[in-house]
Amino acid sequence: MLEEQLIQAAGFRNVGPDAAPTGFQLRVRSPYYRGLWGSLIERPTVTVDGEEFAGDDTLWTLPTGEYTFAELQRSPDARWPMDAPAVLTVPKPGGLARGIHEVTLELRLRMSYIPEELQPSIWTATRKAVIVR
Amino acid sequence: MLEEQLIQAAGFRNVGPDAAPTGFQLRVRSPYYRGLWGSLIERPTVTVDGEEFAGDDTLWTLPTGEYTFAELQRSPDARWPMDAPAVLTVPKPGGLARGIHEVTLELRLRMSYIPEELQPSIWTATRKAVIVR
Amino acid sequence: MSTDNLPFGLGVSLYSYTEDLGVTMTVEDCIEDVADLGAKGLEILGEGHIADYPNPSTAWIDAWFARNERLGLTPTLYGSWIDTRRFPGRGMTAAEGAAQLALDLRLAGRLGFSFVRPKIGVISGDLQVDPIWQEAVERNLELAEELGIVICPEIHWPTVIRSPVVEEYLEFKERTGTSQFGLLIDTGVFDVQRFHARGGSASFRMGDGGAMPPDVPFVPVSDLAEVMEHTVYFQAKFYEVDDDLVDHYLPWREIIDVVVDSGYTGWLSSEYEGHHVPYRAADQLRRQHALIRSIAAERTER
Amino acid sequence: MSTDNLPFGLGVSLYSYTEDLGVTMTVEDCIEDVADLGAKGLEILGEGHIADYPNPSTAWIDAWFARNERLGLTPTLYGSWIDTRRFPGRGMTAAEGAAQLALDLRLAGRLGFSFVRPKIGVISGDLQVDPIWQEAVERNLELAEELGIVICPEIHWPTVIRSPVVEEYLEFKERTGTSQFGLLIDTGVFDVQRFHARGGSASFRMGDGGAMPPDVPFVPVSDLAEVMEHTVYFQAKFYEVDDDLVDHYLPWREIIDVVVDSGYTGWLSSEYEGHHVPYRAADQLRRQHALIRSIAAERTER
Ligand SMILES: [Mn+2]
Ligand SMILES: [Mn+2]
Repeated sequence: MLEEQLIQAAGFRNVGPDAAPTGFQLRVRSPYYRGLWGSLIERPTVTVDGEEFAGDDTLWTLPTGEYTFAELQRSPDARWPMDAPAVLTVPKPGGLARGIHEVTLELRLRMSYIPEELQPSIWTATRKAVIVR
Repeated sequence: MLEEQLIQAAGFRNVGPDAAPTGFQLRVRSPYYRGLWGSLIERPTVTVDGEEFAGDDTLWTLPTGEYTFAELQRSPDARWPMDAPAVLTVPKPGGLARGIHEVTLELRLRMSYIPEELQPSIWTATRKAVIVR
Repeated sequence: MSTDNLPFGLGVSLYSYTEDLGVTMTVEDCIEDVADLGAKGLEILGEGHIADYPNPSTAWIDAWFARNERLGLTPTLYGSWIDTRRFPGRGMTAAEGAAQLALDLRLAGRLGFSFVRPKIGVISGDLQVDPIWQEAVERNLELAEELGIVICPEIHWPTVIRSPVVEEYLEFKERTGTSQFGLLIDTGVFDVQRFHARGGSASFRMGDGGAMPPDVPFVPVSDLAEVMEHTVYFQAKFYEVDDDLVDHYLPWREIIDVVVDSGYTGWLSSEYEGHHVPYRAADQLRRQHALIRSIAAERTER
Repeated sequence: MSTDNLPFGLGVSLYSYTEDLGVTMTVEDCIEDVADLGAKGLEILGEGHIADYPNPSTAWIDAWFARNERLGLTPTLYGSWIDTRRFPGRGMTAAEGAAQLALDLRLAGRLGFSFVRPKIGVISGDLQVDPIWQEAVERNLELAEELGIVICPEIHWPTVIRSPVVEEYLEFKERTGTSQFGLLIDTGVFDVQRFHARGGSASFRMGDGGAMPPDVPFVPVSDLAEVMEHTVYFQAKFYEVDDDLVDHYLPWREIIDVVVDSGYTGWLSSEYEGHHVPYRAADQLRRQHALIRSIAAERTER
């Protein structure tokens, strides 16, 4: 099962070589009540301890594959199902320090059945998450 | 998965012939942090809308079998594991009326590693539960 | 008692369990709960509840049928989407819309469903549906007939019964003369007061532009009588039944009177949409079904 | 960073996830979480976490090994019970106690564990253990040796390090001369202030007689140095690490100093026992491991 809050405790970690991390990852539960085509995902904003990371550079790992944001937009078959977390990989040379960080995610999904002026749908979630190692 | 509260929404129902129910059942999650031998279970008290039902007459359905309270006490191998609910069948001619009932369970388990004068361990749980049909 | 002597079928949509799904319950747990609470009809969202949609494994499909058989559940409606904004920078063609609907119809047919609800994209603030819908549906009427499926768009507040959208649907039905098309009424249109849902795992807003959703009045139940002949399915949307088994938001006695008096014998499929709190759906669904069964029993007695 | 250059092994007991287990997480989910947070050692409760205890299926056992292999986890300690009150109306014989312990040793051995902690029944208000324990353990020393398992009763508050119970254990060890027996220290004995846990799915009381648990003072960490030579395992009991990565209840720097200075290279296995709230264990375990790793890193640097 996934954790109730969107940003999961599991999966928050640095990536890249131990001596020189290239960024960090976070695992996100879908807030939506169905799975959806990856091209309906819009740019997310990830903020860690006040530092904002633009969605263009965020890599998406979904059960169907790994995608840059541009690839996700163009994909004919990428899917984010309800029962699998998306892994967002955010570039940040050096990674994050060991300890507790305040992480905020603005997740944006485009829905076809809601008037355009009320879109995208935006979920904002914040949690304290731990870099253990 | 089981519901967090001990008395589950699922499994609360009348038993016996539709025209003349003989009692009702409730499904209970174990509050303990391990599975245990059935003979370590002591008499429970079930109360519905103020009416108290004595534990001697309550039938226990566990993954290992069905037991009267006396059988449970004598059983060499009955077990209540953490991951399966116990079903308690309580005799009550006519059953319970359709609608919402206040159900209270006092569950008693005997622990060997706690001084006798502090035993049994007693968990009390109350919920509103629904007889649907 | 536990015989199902109701004038209609009583079902549950797995949408009800949204706050629990993947968090405290698996899809399988939800289906078990639907059976445990005594419902006979099982509604799902194709994109929500089918593992590896749109290509479930044969093992998943076998388990689906075996479980429904064991639990005495009948697949009712399969909710689908025609995501007209799926391609950034351009709209969806009618052919693409038809292909999406065909995919879902085939999958629904394979799983034994009798109804498919395509949720169609809109093109205006007053919720006019994308004009590709007519061709997308029309191209699939033959397939729907082969599969024994009725396609039924959902009348969901703020779209109401007396609306241009419903007129468009009824004109389509008349023009094509098809019996594979009808209306799905979501009972949320009959709210007697607005419910303000609490909870949820994140704060939510619709867009950054500060636009406000349309303010549409709710609908008298008498409007329902006018479209009963075209209505093939009900989503029994509800929010809260209180500790005295009273629903302060939906006029169930009135709704059931119109439904049963019209001779409707189809499904009422519960859609819980109250506070976004785990475990609340299972309890509230039981309350709503106890309430609906009580009302049906009153009608029988009078 | 992600290399594990610690002077001891860092593990997690699945007991930590008690509020989640069966409710928001399966046993498998918990084990995945232990690996995700970077621990290498996996502790379980035999009666809590083995499906169909005491007879797990071979499929369960195969999956256990395959998962641990995939996740890089080493089985550490298997918690067992000698339930001396199991037979209503009479005590347990030493033979019955030995049989229970043998059952758990065999199962622990089959699953690759190196330590078994039997929790032994008590016979008095001051927690004197049932005298059958000596024979029950002694009869199993040979089996433990065959299986490569060390049997280690747990020193758990309100039993403290300087106590008749610990003396009894150390006399047993000396008398038998066995190397299959040692002490497990639960760090809860070193609490610097009491933690009052909130939450839980039911109200709880111990007995109807109004008896009060013994009021025993906590233990200075200096007492630990005296028994380090007999200590084979630590349960790193904790309650709360705050948002500044500070534990106000347990003196981790002092504990780790004694542990590492003594030359101990065994396991520290985390036991979260704070507020009884789902999801809290996963977060708190990460905080505690970050704290312990920080302290170990400070020691390396100084
Ligand atoms: Mn609906
Ligand atoms: Mn312990």
